[in-house]
Amino acid sequence: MSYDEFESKMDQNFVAVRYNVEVEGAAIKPEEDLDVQNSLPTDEPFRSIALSVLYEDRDASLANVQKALKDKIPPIEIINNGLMKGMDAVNILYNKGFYFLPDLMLAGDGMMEGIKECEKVLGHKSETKGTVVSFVAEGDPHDIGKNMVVMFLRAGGFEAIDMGRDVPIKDVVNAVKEYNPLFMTGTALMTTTMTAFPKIVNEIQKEGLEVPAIGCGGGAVRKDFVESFPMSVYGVEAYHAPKLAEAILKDKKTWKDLRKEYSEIVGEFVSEYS
Amino acid sequence: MSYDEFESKMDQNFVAVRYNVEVEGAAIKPEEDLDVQNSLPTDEPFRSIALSVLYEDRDASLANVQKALKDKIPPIEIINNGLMKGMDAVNILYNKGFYFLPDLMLAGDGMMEGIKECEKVLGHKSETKGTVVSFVAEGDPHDIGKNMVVMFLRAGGFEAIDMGRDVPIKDVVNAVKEYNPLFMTGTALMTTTMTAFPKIVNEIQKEGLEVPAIGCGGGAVRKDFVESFPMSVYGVEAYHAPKLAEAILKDKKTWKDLRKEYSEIVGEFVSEYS
Amino acid sequence: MKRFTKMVYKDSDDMVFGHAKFPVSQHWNTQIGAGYVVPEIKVAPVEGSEETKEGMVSECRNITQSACERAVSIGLPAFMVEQEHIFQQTNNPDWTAECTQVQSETLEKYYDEYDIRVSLLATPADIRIEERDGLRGSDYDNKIMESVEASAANGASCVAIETIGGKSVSDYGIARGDPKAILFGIGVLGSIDMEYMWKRIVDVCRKYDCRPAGDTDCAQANTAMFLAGGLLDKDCSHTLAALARAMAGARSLVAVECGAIGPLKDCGYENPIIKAISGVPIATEGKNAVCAHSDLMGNLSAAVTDVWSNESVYHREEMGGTTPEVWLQATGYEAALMNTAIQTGQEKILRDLYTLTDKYRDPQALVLAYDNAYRIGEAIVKYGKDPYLRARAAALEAGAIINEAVESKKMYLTRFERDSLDHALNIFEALPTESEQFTDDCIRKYSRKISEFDPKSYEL
Amino acid sequence: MKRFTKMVYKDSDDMVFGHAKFPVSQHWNTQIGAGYVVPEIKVAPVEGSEETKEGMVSECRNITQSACERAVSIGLPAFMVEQEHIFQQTNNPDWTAECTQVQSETLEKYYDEYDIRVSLLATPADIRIEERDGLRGSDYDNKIMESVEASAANGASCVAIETIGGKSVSDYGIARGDPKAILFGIGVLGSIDMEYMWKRIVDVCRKYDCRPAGDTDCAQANTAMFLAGGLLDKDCSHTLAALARAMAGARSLVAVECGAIGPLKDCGYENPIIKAISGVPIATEGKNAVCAHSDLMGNLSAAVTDVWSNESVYHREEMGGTTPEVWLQATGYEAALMNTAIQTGQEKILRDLYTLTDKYRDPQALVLAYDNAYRIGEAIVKYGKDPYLRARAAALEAGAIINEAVESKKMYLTRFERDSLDHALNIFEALPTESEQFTDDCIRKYSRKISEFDPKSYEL
Ligand code: B12
Ligand code: B12
Repeated sequence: MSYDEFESKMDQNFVAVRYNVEVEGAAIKPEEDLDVQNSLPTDEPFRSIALSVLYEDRDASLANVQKALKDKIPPIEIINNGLMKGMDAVNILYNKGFYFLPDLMLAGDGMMEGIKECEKVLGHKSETKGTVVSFVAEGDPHDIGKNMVVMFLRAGGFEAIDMGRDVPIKDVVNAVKEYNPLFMTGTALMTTTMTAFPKIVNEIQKEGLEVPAIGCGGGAVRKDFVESFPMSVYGVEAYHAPKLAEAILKDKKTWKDLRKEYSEIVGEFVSEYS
Repeated sequence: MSYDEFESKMDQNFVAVRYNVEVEGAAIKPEEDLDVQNSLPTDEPFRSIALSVLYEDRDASLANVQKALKDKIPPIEIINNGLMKGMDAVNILYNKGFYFLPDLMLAGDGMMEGIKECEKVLGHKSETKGTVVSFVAEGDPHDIGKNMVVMFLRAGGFEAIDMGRDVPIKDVVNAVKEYNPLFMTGTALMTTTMTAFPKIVNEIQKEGLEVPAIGCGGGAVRKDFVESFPMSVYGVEAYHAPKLAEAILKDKKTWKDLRKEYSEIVGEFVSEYS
Repeated sequence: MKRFTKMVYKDSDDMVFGHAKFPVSQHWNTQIGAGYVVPEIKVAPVEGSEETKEGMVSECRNITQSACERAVSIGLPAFMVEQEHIFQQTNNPDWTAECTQVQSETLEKYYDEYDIRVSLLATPADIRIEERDGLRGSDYDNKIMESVEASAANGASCVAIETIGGKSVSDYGIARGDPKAILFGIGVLGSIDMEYMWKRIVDVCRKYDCRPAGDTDCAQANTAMFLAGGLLDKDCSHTLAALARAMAGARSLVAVECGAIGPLKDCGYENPIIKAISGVPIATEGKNAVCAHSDLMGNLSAAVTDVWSNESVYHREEMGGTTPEVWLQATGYEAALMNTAIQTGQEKILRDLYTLTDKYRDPQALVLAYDNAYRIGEAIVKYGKDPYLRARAAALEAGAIINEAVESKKMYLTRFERDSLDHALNIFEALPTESEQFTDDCIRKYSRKISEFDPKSYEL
Repeated sequence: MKRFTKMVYKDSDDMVFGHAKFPVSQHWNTQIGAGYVVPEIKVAPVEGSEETKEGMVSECRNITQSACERAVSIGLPAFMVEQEHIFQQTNNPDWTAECTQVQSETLEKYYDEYDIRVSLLATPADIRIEERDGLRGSDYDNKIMESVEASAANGASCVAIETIGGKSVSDYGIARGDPKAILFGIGVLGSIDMEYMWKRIVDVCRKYDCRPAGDTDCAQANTAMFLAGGLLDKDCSHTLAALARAMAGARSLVAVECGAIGPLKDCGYENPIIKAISGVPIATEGKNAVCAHSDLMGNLSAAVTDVWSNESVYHREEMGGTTPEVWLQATGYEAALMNTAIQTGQEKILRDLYTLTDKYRDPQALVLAYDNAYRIGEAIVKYGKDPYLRARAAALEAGAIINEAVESKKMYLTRFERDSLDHALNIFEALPTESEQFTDDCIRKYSRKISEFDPKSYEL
């Protein structure tokens, strides 16, 4: 019996439908999008800087920023009116489904490169919306989710302290002391490492410290587990992290609020099961 | 293509193995089993009474008991030396895999019929090892598991109060007041009815009452759920019920002990997952 | 009422998954039994959701939405959501209305956006309790019909139910290995009660764009099957469970005779028999229902299915997603395999492989192999006009099928299975050939023994 | 070390589930790839069990015993238990020893009592961390080898591992859609590290009655696959993930070249490529691994499998039993279907149905259809002696396969998929044909960008 013969008989529509192809919109140039147009700066050198971020061109970003700094443009303005605007545009396209994760990562790299350059001139860290500490649970080597979280936080204008993976509990607690973060994100991919989360909360409480919320997410982590201890909120998608941080920052939401209003805060349906 | 042709080609051993057939022992007459022989009474009328239970013959059981009572054999002796001995033998054969549930149910019917007859003469309920209250959770119509539990308890010499199915919480609490049971069994087959268990415990506690343990079992019930509230133990197989009751009676085990020592108490491996 | 006295399928070999003689059309462009198999997803509401209407509505929304998301994410062409109502939903028809509405709105959204074929099966609970106010005319009885109507009026594609008539007697019989009680409970009482229920359900459905789907002998044959358990269990003999299943074929057929058009409900393992007789599409469950229970025919039960179900699963999170996502993917991928077989013209081979995988795993599987199911169907229609005689004939035929397989050394029985089969067949053979005589006998015998049993519930 | 420069299978059509050119014999009368498919069950230890050795030993006992009970209760002729070690087990080889022992004792008990074929696969964790003490000679590195030995010495039938060499670089590449980094991470660094690890693992195993089984590119190709996600996700392009998978074939082959004999580990979706090249039996996972994750080739991945796995599931209770029971039943029933196909001579038809069900669901599935996997194998052996060139060839071939399918209008791509495929193929075509030059290039480029990457870990 020949495989090709089978294949030629099939109407795929009764077996598998590639909905992604079906729903795809037309290709456009990034800056043709109306919302992007509205968010991009019109005056130079900010427009070029923003565009180099939008075009995910790390080298161009660096060069443009260096040139602007040489021209005595205040570094704060370069960051806020150039680099961040470019990143805003990237976020717009990501949310619309025109840009994808690699675009964000690369644009983020370009933005970070530019910011570092500005900070050299500033002589200190630039102002951000606030500090978030991100870590992978002790004993856990899986770090891609965390890397994404860090990237999304940075793209959203937060300072994300990346503590890496397999981070001992005491180091996390020390980071709370050191940074007094607005928000914390923990990632664990295994049943046997997510147990670090309640231990961390416990230590934090013992030391009399507090964090508005610790977002706990990653492969094996379950909402019911996360909600079995205080100070925590179950994190679903990496790009939810800045939205959660934003809600804490702007609307003074607590971890209890975040649990209750998660879906509204992140602005999309999230499967619930308890 | 012909189905029969396919069938004739198959070596079943690579597809499915009927291990039950493979491990089956030889057929024997019930009273040929050595342990049964040792447990059966040798003197009449007890032997005949016990044998009528062993042979699952409700009518014979009744007739033999009536005759013995007419012969002025004390009803207590009939129960303890006749009916219960027959049931002991039945239990032996069940545990060895020679007898099956229907044997137990029918033998149990025969035993109960005889006991009722004796109690008429006694003028009161006969002495049992202790009282156990069995119910199906409120809102739940599934009652076969509960029926089995009741039967096993009775076969094991306990008085089992059968409250039926879909039993309102307050009725269960009232039963605690009324019977002050040694042990209680609750059965729920649905996620949405097993929630009655913690409510019952809560009410019992509110009223200042106590039960050594409430065995909670049935289709949808999970151990982790049962262990999320006090006074309870997760019940796996209906025939475990008398063993749990026995452990409370003889060894003064508490619900905490039963949880910890479940496997030893019921004398077999029980899947654990937390 | 029309009774089946002839087989709609003329040859067992004509039966195959995804095809029914009489396909069913539903809204949202879904056809059942029309050349493709539809995967089904069913999720039990989480503990606590029964407390309030809001809780239950939210469960229903979440289950449905999760299923929709996964379906488009893996490219399923079609799927069905079944919601089995819990007591509170049926007892409060306004809960049913709102739950059904939110589910149908959600499904419709995806249908509109992706052109995906979707379907919603609502299964009100049979909340009647024989020993409390009987089966007819009680408050509970009325609530059921209101709940059926609330489902139909609020967007359900079809309605099913698991009626419980005769259960008090069959339960007694199953636990005690009493074949006569089982026959009476399933064949006589079950059939009588179904007629009472289904005439009304069909009338209600016909008022709306909602199909009367089917019933299942869950209350009886499945109880036997679950008590029978695995190969090494010793609660109910597997041969007796096989006979109970055959009788269930005669009983569950009544829904169709009253106007149900399918898909017959998933947990009706007897459905292949009824499909053979009547040609209606069926839902079945097997190897993707391991979340709910263990059967001994996980593949075989797919052989002639039209809707492939996971039975039921806790609503919670797996590593691979929430359970509506995970288990829809499971049934969805199996349905995709069947649909590939249909598209390539290999459906009969896959059907036969499914069947042979389990045919000799257990006597319960054996009698449901589609060729044997067909034989049982033939036995039923031969006595089609008499519910008692046809159930008895079904049991005798099932016994004959098992014995033939044993004689040809394809099926091996344990002593328990052998003894209880012989015992049952002896009893069945000796039974009266007059329904009335049998019924009178049984009423006398079992009213005394079974306190829940009330002949008035069956107008006897 | 022998490198593959010829295909062991001479025709892709010769490949089918349950059969491998070089079957593996293990104790407890189990053969892999010898004419029947073996179902696998794997369960993740419950949270908290990592706290003490006793906790972990008890988990291992319970998982194994539950699996054994269900296996005999439903009549499975054979099954395999895999235990994926968590950090604590590997880091404490005495935990490994005790866990393995209790599992092998349990399995042996059932083997003795029921004659059921059983098998135990131990998978120590690769606990090395590149940015802490590097990949070679660290404490962690030594613990891994001790743990391999503890597994082999205490009754494991075979040992597998998921090595992580090259991951720092491929992670960077996957998240950024950088094809060169992916090729360097998988093709060059991954292959180098595997050689380092596998020579030692094979030596250890040979001292015992324990088989060196295989590796998987979980760390790299699976990361791409999971980031790629479902059809509507937008994290990693599915065409790039398909190329990563093809490269993984070139990489994971190294285990076999070092002496691993299979079954190659379940989550290696690249395994069909390696089976085609080398003839060793493979474990795979798909539609019965939905508990663990969602892939887009749930049936296709069964086409040429020898051990059929559930991947991994939480250890807890379902309505149908505990998860070791439920999920072993799931894989067990699918394996039974495949074995029926083998017994009836229909295995190639079922294989083709499995394949066609998913072939055009996604580019990742397309390149792993057994005929295409074979083509990728051919591309690999053509450059068999050079890990870099063969990985590049694999990617180019996979690209060609996708493009052909697009041209013949069987595969449809989204813009994101189309663009990233073109981008990657352009880059790959322009790459140097000298391994050394490519390596130098990459070291220069990526040491700067990726702080975790340490060339010394690869003796570069
Ligand atoms: C790739 C992978 C690996 C790679 C890791 C590569 C890396 N750089 O991380 C390698 C090969 C190293 C690996 C190793 C092991 N792994 Co692994 N691995 C995986 C796999 C296949 C994919 C993980 C992944 O990267 N996913 C993609 C990322 C992006 O997802 P994510 O991190 O969950 O993040 C998403 C969200 O969770 C969210 N998020 C995460 N954190 C947060 C926080 C907040 C605040 C928010 C809002 C959101 C958020 O954002 C992301 C989506 O947008 C998973 C399977 C799975 N289902 O996840 C198994 C898995 C995690 N691994 C598993 C296992 C068992 C192991 C090993 C122990 C196996 C072994 N014995 O060899 C070893 C670990 C050894 C050790 N040192 O202990 C198991 C864990 C089971 C368990 N016990 O619970 C899994 C689940 C696979 C399985 N068997 O089912 N693994
Ligand atoms: C038969 C059956 C019915 C019959 C019940 C017959 C009867 N007399 O009980 C009928 C048809 C009536 C029925 C109805 C419904 N059912 Co029903 N039913 C089943 C089924 C198939 C078998 C149940 C059974 O009898 N098992 C055998 C007995 C012996 O098992 P058991 O009671 O669990 O007892 C064992 C152990 O648990 C233990 N045990 C029990 N209690 C205790 C206590 C102690 C102390 C100990 C030690 C041991 C112990 O002993 C026994 C073993 O030895 C189950 C499936 C399943 N997996 O269980 C579904 C099931 C329970 N039903 C289910 C549902 C949804 C329903 C309905 C709501 C469906 C509907 N919408 O129509 C209705 C209920 C309507 C209502 N009024 O609310 C779901 C529940 C899902 C959930 N929400 O959690 C299940 C799980 C099926 C599924 N879909 O998966 N059902």
